[in-house]
Amino acid sequence: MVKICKASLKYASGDGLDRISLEVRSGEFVYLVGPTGAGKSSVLKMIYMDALPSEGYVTVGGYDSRDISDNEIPFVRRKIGIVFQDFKLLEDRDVFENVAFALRVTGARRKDIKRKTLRALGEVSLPHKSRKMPHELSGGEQQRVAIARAIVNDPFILLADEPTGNLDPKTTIQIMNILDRLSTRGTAILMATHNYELVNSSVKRVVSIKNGTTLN
Amino acid sequence: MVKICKASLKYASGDGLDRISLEVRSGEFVYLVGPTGAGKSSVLKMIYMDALPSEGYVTVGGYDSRDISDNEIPFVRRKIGIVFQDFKLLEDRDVFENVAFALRVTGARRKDIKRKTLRALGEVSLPHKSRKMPHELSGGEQQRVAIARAIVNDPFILLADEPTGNLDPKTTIQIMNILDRLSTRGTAILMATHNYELVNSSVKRVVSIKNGTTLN
Amino acid sequence: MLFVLGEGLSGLLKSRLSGLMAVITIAVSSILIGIFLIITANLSYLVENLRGRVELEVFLDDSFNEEKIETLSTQIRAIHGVQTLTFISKETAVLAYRDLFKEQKDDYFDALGYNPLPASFRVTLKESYRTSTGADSVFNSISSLADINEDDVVYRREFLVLMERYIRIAITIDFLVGSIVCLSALLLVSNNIRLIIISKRRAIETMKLVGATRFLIRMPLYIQGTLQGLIGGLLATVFLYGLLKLSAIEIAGLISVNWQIYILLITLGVLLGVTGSFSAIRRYL
Amino acid sequence: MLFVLGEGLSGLLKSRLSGLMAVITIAVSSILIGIFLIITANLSYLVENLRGRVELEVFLDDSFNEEKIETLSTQIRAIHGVQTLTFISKETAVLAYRDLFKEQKDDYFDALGYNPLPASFRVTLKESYRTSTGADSVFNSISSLADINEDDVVYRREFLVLMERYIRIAITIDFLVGSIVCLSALLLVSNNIRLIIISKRRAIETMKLVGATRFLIRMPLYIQGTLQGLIGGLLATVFLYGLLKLSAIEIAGLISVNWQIYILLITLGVLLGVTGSFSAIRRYL
Ligand SMILES: Nc1ncnc2c1ncn2[C@@H]1O[C@H](COP(=O)(O)OP(=O)(O)OP(=O)(O)O)[C@@H](O)[C@H]1O
Ligand SMILES: Nc1ncnc2c1ncn2[C@@H]1O[C@H](COP(=O)(O)OP(=O)(O)OP(=O)(O)O)[C@@H](O)[C@H]1O
Ligand SMILES: [Mg+2]
Ligand SMILES: [Mg+2]
Repeated sequence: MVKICKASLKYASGDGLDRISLEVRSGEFVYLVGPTGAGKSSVLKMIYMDALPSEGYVTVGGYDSRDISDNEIPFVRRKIGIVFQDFKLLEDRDVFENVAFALRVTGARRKDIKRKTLRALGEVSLPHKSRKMPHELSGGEQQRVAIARAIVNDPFILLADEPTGNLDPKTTIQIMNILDRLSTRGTAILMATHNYELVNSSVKRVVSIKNGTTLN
Repeated sequence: MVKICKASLKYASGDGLDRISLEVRSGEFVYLVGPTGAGKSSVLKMIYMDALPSEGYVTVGGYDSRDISDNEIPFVRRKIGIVFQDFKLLEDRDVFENVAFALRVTGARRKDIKRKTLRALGEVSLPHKSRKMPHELSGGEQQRVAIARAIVNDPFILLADEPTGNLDPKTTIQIMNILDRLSTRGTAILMATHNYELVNSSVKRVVSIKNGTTLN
Repeated sequence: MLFVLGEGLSGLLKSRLSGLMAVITIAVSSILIGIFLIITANLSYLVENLRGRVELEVFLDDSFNEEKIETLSTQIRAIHGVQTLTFISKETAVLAYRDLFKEQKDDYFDALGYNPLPASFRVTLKESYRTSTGADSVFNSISSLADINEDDVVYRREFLVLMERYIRIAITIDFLVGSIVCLSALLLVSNNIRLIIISKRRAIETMKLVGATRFLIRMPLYIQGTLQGLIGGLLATVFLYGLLKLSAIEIAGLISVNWQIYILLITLGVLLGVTGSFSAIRRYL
Repeated sequence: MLFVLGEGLSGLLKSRLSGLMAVITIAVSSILIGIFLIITANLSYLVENLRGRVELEVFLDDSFNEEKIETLSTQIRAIHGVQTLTFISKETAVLAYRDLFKEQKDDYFDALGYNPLPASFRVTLKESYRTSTGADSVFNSISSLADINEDDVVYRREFLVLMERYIRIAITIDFLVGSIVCLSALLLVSNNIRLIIISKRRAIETMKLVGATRFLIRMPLYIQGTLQGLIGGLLATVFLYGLLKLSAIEIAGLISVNWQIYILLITLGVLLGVTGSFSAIRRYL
């Protein structure tokens, strides 16, 4: 479903990625590890086409980085769910609206929006907080809202960039359980993390990057 | 040196701190742990007088939260070093200027600024990168610059709010070593963290908060 | 589509302060431009009025008979630039003279025993000839007719030249101030939309991440800009309408504005809003 | 202290775009206000000029002897509001008349055999009496003198009334446009400083955390605002100076400005910068 093939990426600073290859199959759960500055976030950026490789290519769903047009990028992103360490919720809307936002921008119908939003909030066990504002929630709850927003469009892959970096161990376990459940239901998950404890305690596939190249 | 006595803090949302007491003596290294939303950051805020308690009091150096004036707060902060999870470096200045900034605002003399800044960069082993811009550094290096900035004024206490939250384990160990060394030299350190691995593997004093009250 | 409109509207309501700033900026600019337009309208009205008063007088020798006068009149009418020609007989001239000097004792003509005033033609000019060069050309054509002496053709040359100079000055100032106002208005509106974009940066970033198209991201901003322009234009219209109503009491005949200026103002507001949004979006998004 | 100045300067250099915007805003506003001032100055100059020309003419009966004329002259000079009084004899009047009607054949007075023009006083007014009411009061005082008939005192009443009406209109428009320009300039400058504060938010936050005093945080912004104002004012001065030099070729005597206006413009720029910074800092910091 997602395939990165010998892709390179150069930033103005000289850093970047060097002929990275990685494939994530549907329903797979992959950890992406590596020291700071290794290029984990850059790999995710290439997948959601925020940065296009200068060499090699990336294919996501039916789209190929070599011949995608600017107008098609939004449609790639609708097939991908993205979760960040700092949640990136809109502070001026309540939980329901934050999740519904991802549907509204796709031009979904009103009825569908309500149904799908409540289903996504159900997945992360938060339907009862749908009228709370983000600042009224704990960090774990905010991250669950972000996950609900990421999955509300039924993406085939969920990209998570250190989703538990700001969370305490107990909350981290909650979030990991939610991701595990999503994965068993068929959503592929690619998660960048520093949390080796987490990585070591699981049997999932681990891809490790160092200095912009995949080691494994 | 720092004493919090039965201090309460109320946010508009209803959360906050409830009669917290905590004392940090000079040279002591204290971990502050607790789940998200417990009030760790709020405790640090009270110490650097960004939030004053509605009940109880906080004393820092010679200053008391009950009778401090707005004009004195900058002088409290000059005795405190603060480090955050997201580094908070100024992107438009190089490393040297970021560290020197904390001296310049105190009106230090030119010669002193140079000497003290290089000494602080020496403490974190970064004098050779003094002309790099923040975005050219790895996360660990950026955090070391932030620590240099925090200690350049010779504070008696260093407040660190999840300083390793964005860092990988290897870099985390580097940062912890620097903090340890500062602590043995006499700087008190109060560090809020989620990293139980870190907390469990050390013999330092641990204060844990839950729902706005100290448990221990 | 509904979402886009809703976002535009709620953007306007939410970014209250900077939105208000934009609306006020547009309103103030439109008012300035409106005042400038009214002044221009009055100025050109005044100019037309003054130019319309330009006429040449051709004094006729007492020796000319009726036939001769008829021939001359036909000849002058045929000259390029002549609009109308009126014959003023010696008798009419006396009446006009008496009218002009009515406070003087009337014994002048009586004492004289004969009428010293000559008959004359009063010649008005076609619109395009109501300039100093146009009047000059007519003057030359008439003077060069046989039987007409150059001294007998009189018109207020100095007045025309002076008036043309003042018109040029007035138009220059008018144009200068007008263009400065327009330019600064555009600058400020665009700056305001830039502020709005900065304040919406997080929402825009999130929109991009969840797969919003360019259209969906930009359209609410355009709508917001257009609405602000519309409201600003309406405010300007209301303000200027009130101002004119008030000043009409003072100034009576002077100000001549028709309702078209209000339509123009609203259009101007909307245009400022749209252009401002457009340039800000192109540069900062 | 050096640090504060340096921060203000580097702030100006770094925030290039929004800094430029602020400078341009101030320059444009100052230019507008400058043009408005020049127009006002010219207007009041023109008004003084026109008012200075207001004078009353008192026609004297041919039967008055020299002594009588002397007495009248003293009486009129004693009236409140009279500035100067000039006696115009019958002979001078003829010369003036001939001068006025020089294109006419000269046979009028010759034919008449005597001088029909009366002698007269020409009365000018003190400055504070150069209004329609002031002139009226002098008119009444002179008319009420024995031997002087009301019909013999003549002045251009309609001209004065008309002039006063136009002056009122001009001042109203002038004042209105001027205050709108001033107000919008302030608004825009403050808005610009607000933008700068927003863009410096992180630096300000960090300054607060490392123990910078309020003075140290705000002073650079004031300096930046003041500098922007100064530069804006200087730009406006240069622009207006050039403009006046250019238009002086066209307009000759019309525009009368002295160097004080440039000092005023620069002061105005600085004032706009400072006030703008002040209001923005108070509200947004
Ligand atoms: N937008 C950018 N412009 C320039 N350089 C960049 C940019 N983004 C990342 N880099 C550089 O590219 C390298 C890889 O960065 P990236 O963020 O992908 O690393 P990472 O593995 O996610 O690190 P971390 O664990 O700190 O999040 C780093 O050296 C970084 O400085
Ligand atoms: N500025 C604020 N306004 C309103 N409520 C706040 C504010 N800051 C914190 N809170 C609330 O106060 C409580 C304590 O927050 P605090 O940030 O101190 O927790 P924390 O222990 O640092 O959590 P974390 O581990 O997520 O950083 C939370 O419920 C939070 O929502
Ligand atoms: Mg990263
Ligand atoms: Mg915290």
